[in-house]
Amino acid sequence: MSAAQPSPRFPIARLLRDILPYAGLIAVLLFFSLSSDFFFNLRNFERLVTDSATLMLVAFGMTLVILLGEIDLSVGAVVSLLAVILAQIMGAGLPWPLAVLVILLLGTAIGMANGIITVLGDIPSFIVTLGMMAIATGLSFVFTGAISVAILSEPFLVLFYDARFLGLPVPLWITAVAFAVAIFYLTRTVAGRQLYAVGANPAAARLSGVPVRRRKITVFAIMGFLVAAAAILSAARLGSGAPASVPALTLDAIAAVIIGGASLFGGRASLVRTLMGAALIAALNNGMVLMNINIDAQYIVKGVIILVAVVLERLASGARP
Amino acid sequence: MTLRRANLADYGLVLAVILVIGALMLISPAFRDPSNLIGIGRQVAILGIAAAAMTFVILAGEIDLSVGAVASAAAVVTALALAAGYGAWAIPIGLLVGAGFGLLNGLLVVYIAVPSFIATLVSFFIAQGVALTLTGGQTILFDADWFRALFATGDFLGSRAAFWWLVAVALVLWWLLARTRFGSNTYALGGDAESAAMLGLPVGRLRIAIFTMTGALMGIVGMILIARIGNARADGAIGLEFDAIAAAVIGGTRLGGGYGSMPRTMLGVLLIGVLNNGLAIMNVDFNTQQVIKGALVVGVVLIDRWVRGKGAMG
Amino acid sequence: GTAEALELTPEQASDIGSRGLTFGFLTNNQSDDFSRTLVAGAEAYAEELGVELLVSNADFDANTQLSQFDALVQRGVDGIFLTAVDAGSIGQAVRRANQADIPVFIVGGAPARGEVISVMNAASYQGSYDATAAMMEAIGAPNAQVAILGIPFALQTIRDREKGVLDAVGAAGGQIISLQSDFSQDRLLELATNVIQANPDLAGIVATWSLAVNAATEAVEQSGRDIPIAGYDSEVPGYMQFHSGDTNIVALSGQQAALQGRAALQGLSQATLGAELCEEIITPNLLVTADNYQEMWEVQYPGTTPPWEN
Amino acid sequence: MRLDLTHITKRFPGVLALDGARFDLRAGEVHALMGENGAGKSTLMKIVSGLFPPDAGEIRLDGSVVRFATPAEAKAAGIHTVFQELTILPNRTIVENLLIGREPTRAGGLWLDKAAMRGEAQAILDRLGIALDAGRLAATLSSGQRQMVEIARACAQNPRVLILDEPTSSLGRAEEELLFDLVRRLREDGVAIVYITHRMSEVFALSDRITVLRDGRFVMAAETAEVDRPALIRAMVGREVAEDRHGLDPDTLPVALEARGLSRGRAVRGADLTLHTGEVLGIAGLMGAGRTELARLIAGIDRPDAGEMRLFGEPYAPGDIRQALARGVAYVSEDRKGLGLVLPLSVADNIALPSLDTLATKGIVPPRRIVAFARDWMDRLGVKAASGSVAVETLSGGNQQKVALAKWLAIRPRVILLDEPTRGVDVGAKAEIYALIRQLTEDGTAILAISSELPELLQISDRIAVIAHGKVAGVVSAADATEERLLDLAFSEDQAA
Ligand SMILES: Nc1ncnc2c1ncn2[C@@H]1O[C@H](COP(=O)(O)OP(=O)(O)OP(=O)(O)O)[C@@H](O)[C@H]1O
Ligand SMILES: Nc1ncnc2c1ncn2[C@@H]1O[C@H](COP(=O)(O)OP(=O)(O)OP(=O)(O)O)[C@@H](O)[C@H]1O
Ligand SMILES: [Mg+2]
Ligand SMILES: [Mg+2]
Repeated sequence: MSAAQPSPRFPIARLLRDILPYAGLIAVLLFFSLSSDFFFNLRNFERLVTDSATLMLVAFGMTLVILLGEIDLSVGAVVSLLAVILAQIMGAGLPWPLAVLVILLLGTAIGMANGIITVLGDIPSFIVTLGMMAIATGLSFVFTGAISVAILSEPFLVLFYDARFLGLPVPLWITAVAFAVAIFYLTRTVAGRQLYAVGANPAAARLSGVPVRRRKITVFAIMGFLVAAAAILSAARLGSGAPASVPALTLDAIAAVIIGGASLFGGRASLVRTLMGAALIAALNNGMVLMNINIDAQYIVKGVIILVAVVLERLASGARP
Repeated sequence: MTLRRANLADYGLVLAVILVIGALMLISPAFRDPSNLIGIGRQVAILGIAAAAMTFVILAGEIDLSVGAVASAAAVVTALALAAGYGAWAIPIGLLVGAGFGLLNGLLVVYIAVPSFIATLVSFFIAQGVALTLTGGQTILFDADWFRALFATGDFLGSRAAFWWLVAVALVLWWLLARTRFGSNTYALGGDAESAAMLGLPVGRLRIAIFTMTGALMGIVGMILIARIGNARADGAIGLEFDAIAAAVIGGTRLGGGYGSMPRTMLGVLLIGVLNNGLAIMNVDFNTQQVIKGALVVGVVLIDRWVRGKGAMG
Repeated sequence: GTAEALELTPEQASDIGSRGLTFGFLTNNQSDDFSRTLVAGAEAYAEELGVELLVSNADFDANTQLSQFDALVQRGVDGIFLTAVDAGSIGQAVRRANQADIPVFIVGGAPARGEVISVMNAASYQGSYDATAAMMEAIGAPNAQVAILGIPFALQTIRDREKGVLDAVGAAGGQIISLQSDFSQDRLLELATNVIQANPDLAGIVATWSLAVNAATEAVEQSGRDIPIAGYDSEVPGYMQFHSGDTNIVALSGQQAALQGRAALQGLSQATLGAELCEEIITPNLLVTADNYQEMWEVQYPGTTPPWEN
Repeated sequence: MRLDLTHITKRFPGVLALDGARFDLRAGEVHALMGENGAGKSTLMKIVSGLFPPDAGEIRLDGSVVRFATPAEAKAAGIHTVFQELTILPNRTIVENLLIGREPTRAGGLWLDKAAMRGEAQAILDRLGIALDAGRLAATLSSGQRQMVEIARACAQNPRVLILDEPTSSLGRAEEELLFDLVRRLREDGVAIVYITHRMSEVFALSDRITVLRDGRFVMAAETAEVDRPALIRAMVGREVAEDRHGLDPDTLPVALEARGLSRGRAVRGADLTLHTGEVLGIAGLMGAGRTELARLIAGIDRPDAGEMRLFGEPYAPGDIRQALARGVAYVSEDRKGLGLVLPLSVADNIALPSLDTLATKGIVPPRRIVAFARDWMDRLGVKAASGSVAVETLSGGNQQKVALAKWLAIRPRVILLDEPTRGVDVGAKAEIYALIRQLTEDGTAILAISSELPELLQISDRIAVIAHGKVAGVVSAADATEERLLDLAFSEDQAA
């Protein structure tokens, strides 16, 4: 299942092995490119990545959470809540840099709360974050009177969506940096490497001197931070803070991680593959629009494509779930 | 750590649920009205059946995201069959649709080795697509009082048929789980799939059976759904999967498998039902309800956990 | 202005047809009758005109809708019509459409920013006011206790509908004793049942969206009590209720979705031809009652056979 | 009954586990299957048990070729196996574990007969002389007890072929005797028994014939009577292995750890210990005597209800395992699968896990450093694996044990608690580990070694403390200790109770 195969002797073989896991995504991209002349062009890809920044950030966090054998169902609701609060405090005249800072702190705090209750209460994070989801959703409606709050600060809107740096959109940079940092954390830091053990066998990890509880709380805090970042990008993109603005986000993020070959019950997950999973989902949503498929059939097509992609990917990487 | 300990542990959840019910009874006269309390029984019928099935799936170490969409699809097909005058044949047809999707899930998981999360996500999409295509987004009306009476509206021993369906399904699944080989194999499978295979248990067949059974039960759910309201819609039961998983987990079923029980799941269902009913009757608005429910659910599970003490999660 | 003002002359129509245009058509969801009728109306008319229509649905996810919108802009369609998940959250994309000067025509409130050729609105407030007023009249008695059954949605039209109800009830000297909302028909049935259960003096129920109407009628029927109902959205179940001759529904306010769908393409076409549209286009609602349901069907669902005839 | 395996070949990614191996088995014999760690013994038996098919070769049952696609089919053919890695389901009771798949039912299979289940299970335990309450949750059993349950399950299904893959690896002497009687009885009844072990004494005490595998190939088969110990070892390891014996007088050495009146629950009831630097203190005792529990207290995994400890003179009361580690106390668990290793993780990550902090500079560890570090320790203990990056779960049992050891030796502890340190380790490797332990003592490490294998204790220990009923029943210096003496103490009655 998760046995890391010994690396093949021949470079070609190794190359193949490294590419094959992405057969699924590649297949989907080919499919859309062939079936729509509008899909395969750089601008569209750039837009695709920029627009999926929110999903990507959340999916990265979700990868760590799921790696630990935990889950966070509150992300979608919290993104909306934070976006709403962001819009409101900016509306109340708080300069945007401060507002952004407040949101990042608040998000981290919420994530940490999830972690602390899960760990100290020793109850499933499924329940804790389920509760958090309901609470966040409720609050986002209560705060706004169920009407979205417009964001007027142009500099904010520009900086976090349209602005480019070295020719690439800022959201893309933020995603890239988050990805790089997360990779570094997982592969090169003590805390990060310990996560695999914690997820695969908490008892053994504890006996190996890994501070299991602290690690879990940290990861939930990181998740919270990324959710906040996602909320900021989403708010800038939508130009508003709207309650229940992203009902699809949570499931999409979890799906991205699982499509990326992670085990829903911990111990196995990969950021790179999550990235692929998220890209696959984004490509699906984007490609569908361009392809003029009957709106009812779209669901079926989506399902079948995911299946095909995953099966290809599994066969290719020889992994048995 | 023997049975007595386990029973004792169960009282944690009972206690917590009783606390909630008690509180609501004190606050709201309308809530403590007997006919309302009886009403809760039928109001949780659909959730209850779905949660019972989901408990099986989770105990086996799997997950099923398709139940809501499958129930909807089954509901639509049944309604169309009734409208087209198939009469009693509509029932087996609906069951087959549900079981069919369940079987699909099972086959994908066992033979193509796709994780159940994805397999059932796929059939979720397919089922939803099918339902939408069949209805074209319209509300399907049908006219079959016998059907509605049989699955929902009919009165029997002072309660509605829907409630008795829940009772029947819950009892059967409890029996399957706690009193048959099928059940103990399910626990074994969820506890440690590898060992279960080494012990020569028919893990593949077991998984397929569980998913198919769940699908068939979603057929029944679909029928109760349309029997209650008298029409069918493509989105009739969307989101059910989520509440079902929640109820099971609130009941202490361990995601990942091997630990949990039918009575406890039913307590989880009862809690959700009571909260929905009580808060609505007290005319708490939807969003405030969410906040309260969120907090209470976590609170209840904390109490349960605390009473059960350390290592009780097996 | 009204939808009629958008009608194309035969010349204009053939002109449009000759241009091989592609319009994007985004709905906030695809499972409710309104969206379907809207799409059906648009698709039918697209056939007639000879323009390609790209239809997508956002399943009530504002983020998704924005992506879909951007994808359309990216593809460079000739015009976009949308029923916004949240008008306040689509502005950024509308701006980008403006930059690519793609005309945008929106239903349900102007976007927070960006230029749209026009905003099409059903008469949400007036519609629900009229239906409610009819119900209050049927009840007759003063300070009647009324319950609202709604949907917990961040949509302007929903707020307008609720306001319409409040005002109409207030005007008739009644009082709102409960406001419950949910997304699912089944839960709404429970809510309605609970409200009836809990309020022996309940005099009327106003349902502010289609599923709530179904739920309310069913709940009242099951309760065996005789509680008048007013509703927003008249759909097949509602019509069949009227047709049955025995119903508690006093009046339903029906949106002219088909008309809106048609008007959508006409508006975009007009814009393509360089015409100026007036800022807001109101499509008045139909007040459907037991007396007029037969005519109303034809108006609301033109060219379809009424369910009671097959 | 006759079972013939010929030209069996099995390849796993990166390893050729079996290379044309052969093996034959007759009714009424105990056939010992011997070989170094990774020789392919378990793989061969897994193939016979229908866990996976061979890449090549054939299996003949009574002359006719058979192919077992699933364990169920093998069982149907009367082949029952006790696998090396326990398959006990911790979340089920002993009853459910014993009868899984063949529970007695009423009403034509419609209803599990719980009463009958309980009765039958208890009967099985009693018949085999296993003193356990069948209602207990498997999770609460010590690994020795789990292994007895596992054995009971296989034997209770009256097999034609019984495969025992290192059944005694965590059994004490008493249970070992139980098992031997059982095996002999079954042999009388004409059952064919495959017996895999690394304990030489058992082979000669029990087996009629011996087959030896090396690197997946058949090396030799012979009547047990015709081979002697050195010859057997030579066949297995391909070289001589020295088996010396120690016994210095530790009282001259400074005290490393001192425990007084340690107690926890019913398992440990007032144990006193003194452990010197550079000494190996063996811990003997019957299964369930409380040895592991005692070790867990010292290692800071559990907190004692009563009693106190001193470490190098300082008061020592670890609040949790990290504090114990910080003070240089390490514990190698007896439960490899559950507590010792993270099976899906790579060998390198497992070895480095407790050392990450020391390997890191400012919390950052270059993967290269981890690989090199692990490589070094793999070499020191001679871990047999395709590379440091393969998952531990793909290693042979003995090699897994070496990884479990390496991981802890790598933190260079001052006091190390070894719980069944050579579980499933082959003679050659054992000698290496013993040497290693010696070397550690020379560096002044204090070692507490729990083992259920008395010869082992006698060989590695300077002194041996015998635990009975959670108390130290006596301490004898290895020099004048004998198995009989130790057993007497182990069985000595509990005065308190
Ligand atoms: N599932 C697997 N995947 C990859 N390699 C495996 C797998 N199982 C066993 N091996 C390899 O096959 C070889 C033989 O393993 P096996 O378990 O049969 O040895 P063994 O004789 O039982 O050793 P021990 O005495 O330590 O149990 C070893 O090199 C092991 O790493
Ligand atoms: N995790 C546990 N939970 C509850 N009881 C346990 C647990 N582990 C061991 N016990 C019980 O504590 C007593 C001592 O167990 P322990 O493991 O210390 O025995 P042991 O001497 O180490 O024997 P073995 O070598 O078989 O482990 C036994 O009765 C055992 O059943
Ligand atoms: Mg082995
Ligand atoms: Mg022990």
